[in-house]
Amino acid sequence: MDQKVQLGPLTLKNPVITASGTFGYGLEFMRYGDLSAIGAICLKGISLAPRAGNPMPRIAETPCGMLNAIGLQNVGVEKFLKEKLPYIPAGATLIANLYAQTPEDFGELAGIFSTEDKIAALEVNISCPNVREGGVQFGQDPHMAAAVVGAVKKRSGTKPVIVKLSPNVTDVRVIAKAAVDAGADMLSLINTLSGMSVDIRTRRSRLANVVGGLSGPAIKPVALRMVHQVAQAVNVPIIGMGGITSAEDVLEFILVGAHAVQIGTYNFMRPDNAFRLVEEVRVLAESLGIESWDDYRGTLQV
Amino acid sequence: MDQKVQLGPLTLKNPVITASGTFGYGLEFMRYGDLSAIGAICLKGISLAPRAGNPMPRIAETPCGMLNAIGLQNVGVEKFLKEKLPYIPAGATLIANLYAQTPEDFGELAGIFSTEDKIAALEVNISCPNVREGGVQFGQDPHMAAAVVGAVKKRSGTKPVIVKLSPNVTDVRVIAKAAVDAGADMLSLINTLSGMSVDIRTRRSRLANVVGGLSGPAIKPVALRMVHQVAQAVNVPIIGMGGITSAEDVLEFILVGAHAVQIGTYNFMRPDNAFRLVEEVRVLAESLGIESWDDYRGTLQV
Amino acid sequence: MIDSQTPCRDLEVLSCRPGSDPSLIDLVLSAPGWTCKPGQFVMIRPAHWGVELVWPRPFSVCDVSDKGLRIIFQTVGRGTRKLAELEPGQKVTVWGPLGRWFRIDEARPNLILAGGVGIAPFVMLARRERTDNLSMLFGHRLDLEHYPYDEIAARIKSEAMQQKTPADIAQFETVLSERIKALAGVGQVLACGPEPMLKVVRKYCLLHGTDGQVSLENRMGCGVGACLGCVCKTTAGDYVQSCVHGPVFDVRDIELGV
Amino acid sequence: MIDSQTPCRDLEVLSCRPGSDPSLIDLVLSAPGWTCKPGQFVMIRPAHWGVELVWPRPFSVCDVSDKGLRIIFQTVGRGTRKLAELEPGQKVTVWGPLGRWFRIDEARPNLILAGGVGIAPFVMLARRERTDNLSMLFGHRLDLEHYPYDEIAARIKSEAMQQKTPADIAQFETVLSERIKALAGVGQVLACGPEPMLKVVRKYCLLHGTDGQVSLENRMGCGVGACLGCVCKTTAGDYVQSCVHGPVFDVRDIELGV
Ligand SMILES: Cc1cc2nc3c(=O)[nH]c(=O)nc-3n(C[C@H](O)[C@H](O)[C@H](O)COP(=O)(O)OP(=O)(O)OC[C@H]3O[C@@H](n4cnc5c(N)ncnc54)[C@H](O)[C@@H]3O)c2cc1C
Ligand SMILES: Cc1cc2nc3c(=O)[nH]c(=O)nc-3n(C[C@H](O)[C@H](O)[C@H](O)COP(=O)(O)OP(=O)(O)OC[C@H]3O[C@@H](n4cnc5c(N)ncnc54)[C@H](O)[C@@H]3O)c2cc1C
Ligand SMILES: Cc1cc2nc3c(=O)[nH]c(=O)nc-3n(C[C@H](O)[C@H](O)[C@H](O)COP(=O)(O)O)c2cc1C
Ligand SMILES: Cc1cc2nc3c(=O)[nH]c(=O)nc-3n(C[C@H](O)[C@H](O)[C@H](O)COP(=O)(O)O)c2cc1C
Ligand code: FES
Ligand code: FES
Repeated sequence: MDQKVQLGPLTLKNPVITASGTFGYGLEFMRYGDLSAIGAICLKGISLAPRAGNPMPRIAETPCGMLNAIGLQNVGVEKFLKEKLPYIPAGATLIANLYAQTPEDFGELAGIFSTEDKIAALEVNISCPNVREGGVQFGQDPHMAAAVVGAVKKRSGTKPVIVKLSPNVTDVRVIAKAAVDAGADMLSLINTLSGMSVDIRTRRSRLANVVGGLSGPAIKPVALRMVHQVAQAVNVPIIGMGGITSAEDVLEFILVGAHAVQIGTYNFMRPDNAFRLVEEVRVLAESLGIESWDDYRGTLQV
Repeated sequence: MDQKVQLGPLTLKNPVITASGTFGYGLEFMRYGDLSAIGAICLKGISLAPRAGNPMPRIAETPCGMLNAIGLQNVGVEKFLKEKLPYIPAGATLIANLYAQTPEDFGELAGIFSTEDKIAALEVNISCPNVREGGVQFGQDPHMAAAVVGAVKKRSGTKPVIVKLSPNVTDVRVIAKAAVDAGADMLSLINTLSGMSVDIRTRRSRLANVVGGLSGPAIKPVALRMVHQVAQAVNVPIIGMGGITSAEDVLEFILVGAHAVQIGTYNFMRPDNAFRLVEEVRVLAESLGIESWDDYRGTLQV
Repeated sequence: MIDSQTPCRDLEVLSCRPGSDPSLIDLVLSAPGWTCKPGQFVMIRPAHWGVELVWPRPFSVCDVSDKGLRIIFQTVGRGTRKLAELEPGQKVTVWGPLGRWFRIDEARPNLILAGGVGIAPFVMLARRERTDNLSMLFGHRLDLEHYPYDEIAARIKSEAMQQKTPADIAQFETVLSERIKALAGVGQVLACGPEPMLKVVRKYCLLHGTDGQVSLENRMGCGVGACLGCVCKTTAGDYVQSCVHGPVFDVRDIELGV
Repeated sequence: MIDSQTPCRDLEVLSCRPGSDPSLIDLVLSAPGWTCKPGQFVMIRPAHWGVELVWPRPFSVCDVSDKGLRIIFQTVGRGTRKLAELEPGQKVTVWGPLGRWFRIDEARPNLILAGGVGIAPFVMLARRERTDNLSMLFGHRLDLEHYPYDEIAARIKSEAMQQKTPADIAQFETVLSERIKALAGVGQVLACGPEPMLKVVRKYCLLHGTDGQVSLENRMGCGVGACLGCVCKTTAGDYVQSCVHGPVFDVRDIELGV
């Protein structure tokens, strides 16, 4: 089976993408596999200025999942382009994950990446907390989401723009439609669910930031439901994620309508999991008689 | 330690309540323990007319959780009062869980229960799907939530009214405040998270209803976060639930601000779990030197 | 049916052995202190399971005595594969006996129709005192020695048919139909096996007017009637919990789809 | 530091034994095909674990040779309690060796400060050829025979102090302070143990101007620098991954709180 998938203007060797924030800059995993064998690598979220991130502790394990409140620690775009990007082997398909606190800054970041040959697409993280009063996020308000997408599209040149949706909303389709109407070439979902974990003895949160983002198998049912809903509401390619830990899980997302998937927390369980998955997905698909992803995608009978 | 808790007008022997839909009418568990030893029993959701519920399959297991789409199967209020209620031993503290599709019907149900001596309080389930176009629920819209609460309060007499919140919202505090402003004596949360599970071979959902509600340990971080948020936003007692499977979990909810907790999926793991938990919670609280719940509740340091 | 002296208890694994085929496991737990009727079942959840699998698993009581509680199961998914790893000495939480049993008609012939591991509840049935009015037709996929067939055949008249090809399955269906027809008005059938087989049994019982009971294996969340996840549609149009009103139902009382 | 020939591999459990105290486990895995430096660690995740615990667990390499990979761990939570149940023959996924190691100063005295199971990385250190400039001060809660103290004491000058009461802990802190002071300008300390002890060590190193290295045990999600969950604050104000830039740090390079 040829695992190739076409996501609008973006062609991937296979549907397995590593999720932002769980695969570093790719470099961390070079000793565990061939980066160019993976469908694409979503880089750790990058902002204009370097960010130190949140104080420790930043992560906590939960039943079938984990919470993180890294706070988007990153070296900033300038240092990334100078000190990281050149070392990522050519052949790897890279997606930059953009984070900013205003539409203008999002636009500026998109402008910078628009001229980088090694970057195949831009993923816009609109699920970042604390951008206005009350902790509402760009990804929780259709107007703000549209403003960000508009600003990015204006500066992104020929780079396909993927908008990454937050699951912490009443109706994910509303934000999905707003993003597509504002020009999103693709959507990816879900980002983490907002959650908490506390220690009854110290009477403290297990995260210095108190609240964090839940990822891992625990959230897979929510992710599948949202991908299914969004796939029926919009007409752009969808990248599904949330709790994938097996080839079977990958096919579940494709079955409900995803063109490709992202692998997050599973990369922590074993650093070569993404590499292994590419092959396992092919074997499973063939065993089911799937000849091309186009034939299988979205064929859930309801 | 005296485990008694005071929830506004409602006094409970201890903070352990069994969650609606997971403990039947109590009768199913009589052979596994003394119903009167539990803080309270929330009965299976009851509607005016009997409801057959959804077709099979209705349940699916997921990582650290389960999905259900029972569809509120119940015998209807009339039959419940005649054929079930009389057989529940006196001594058990009972909370009726009300389900209806219009504010008027909610009011009528509340009126019926308001004169039932054996019912200690009413819990209003405003997380029921498909009540208007687009599948938005009463519990996802502050105005509709307020309308339901208002209708119930008008007819509930002296019975305390607990409003059960849906987690499938952008900001749970908005609905919480609307419910309290409309007269809710207490809030309980969370109901299930909307989710899906599919079979890649049959290409069907594992639920005939396609979408179901996710419960169990998987959702505990989301539940804790929401209870914490709501406890800081309103001034009424809160009943926390979502994924509790140990005494430690119970204390986590009390630590973030809950007066009492409900035990759902854990009742399936072993039918005497709720009974055992009452005792385990006491032992754990004493081992931590907690002398009264009032001293411990909401003492999370942030 | 319900004995208030038999709540939930932790039993010890005495043995957990794969049979000659590794996908069939013979599990013996310490004596639960109760007995039950053939067709009743228990819910099982090992005490050391974490919370990844939230449900207990239902299994027919294959046999029970003061020597122990025996279960025979097939590894089909995550839960049964984990159960297969149980080791002697480990604790397993068990509640039961649960549900309604096969009702024998002492006056007339009772034909057991067992499919695969659905043979389990008939092991204890074959141990009853009177067996003269019992016989069994057993359909199986794996070779016969993998199942407790001989234990039953030693006591009651038994016959086995292996299904390896679609033609075998069609052949089995034909024989089922004939036997059910032959019992119309003169006896009854008691069936336990995979759902497609039960549908066939029910179809021919209704067609020929033969009395029959089938044991359903619906997915179960609790086993005690609380979750409403295991329901079966009755001919009256209601949904009833198969863990309480079943798992053994009269074919005339329920719908099974096609 | 990074050897591209040592990716992640499945090793076999050769033995998994509780020591004389059941909360301390001595785990030996089949030889990984690499060697490493004292203070480096591995990430471990049993192949049969489901997904209830999503993270691997980090452990110092206690010793490694062509005979196997040895780890000593204490059961403190769900993960280590499950690891303690490993049985010979089971497969464990291991990646490593990871991180930076203790750097010995060959020219000057090196004093090892080990606390509890923090003694683990020093077992392989004590096996080096030159041990004349090494000595150890070991603080422990359980009785001495529970730890691999004798293996080390047989090769290098060692001294142990038990802490059972708050007074013992205060006394240990006093001795730590004296030893660290005595090495100011003339030697260095190498510390591994619980975080409160490392804070004390760092405090006195800075106070007396003594060179020192500490091995941190931050919570880790991945072990390879990707999750940014294990970071340590540097004196420059940055957060660096302790799995890559540590776990062994120079006391002067990092902050530890008080
Ligand atoms: C009253 C009763 C008595 C039973 N007695 C026996 C017995 O004696 N021996 C025995 O081997 N099995 C018996 N079963 C079936 C047994 O309970 C299931 O095989 C088991 O629960 C599957 O668990 P799992 O985690 O391995 O499979 P899962 O991972 O839950 O599912 C694996 C696959 O099996 C399917 N499946 C799930 N539940 C069932 C089910 N109940 N029946 C058939 N397929 C299912 C799923 O759809 C999936 O495709 C009985 C079931 C009931 C309700
Ligand atoms: C580089 C490195 C080397 C290590 N070497 C060893 C070793 O040789 N032997 C050994 O016994 N342990 C060692 N540890 C610690 C070991 O990794 C933890 O004890 C283990 O991960 C705890 O897992 P758990 O699931 O049992 O505990 P959890 O259930 O995760 O946590 C239980 C309790 O332990 C606390 N805890 C969690 N993580 C840690 C941690 N990293 N350190 C201390 N407490 C923690 C939690 O806050 C909680 O209170 C090392 C850690 C690191 C980072
Ligand atoms: C430690 C960690 C860091 C993350 N950082 C980012 C990030 O920088 N940008 C982003 O868009 N998503 C980030 N995510 C979210 C993941 O990309 C992904 O959406 C989420 O983890 C759900 O997938 P999973 O369940 O497979 O992990 C992060 C997740 C984790 C666990
Ligand atoms: C099978 C099932 C049926 C339920 N039925 C109801 C119901 O009738 N009314 C209601 O308010 N909540 C119902 N719930 C939701 C639970 O009361 C509870 O809010 C939810 O399961 C989360 O708690 P848990 O994680 O402890 O199970 C049901 C849950 C389950 C699993
Ligand atoms: S299994 Fe829960 S009602 Fe039957
Ligand atoms: S453990 Fe993940 S970055 Fe260090």
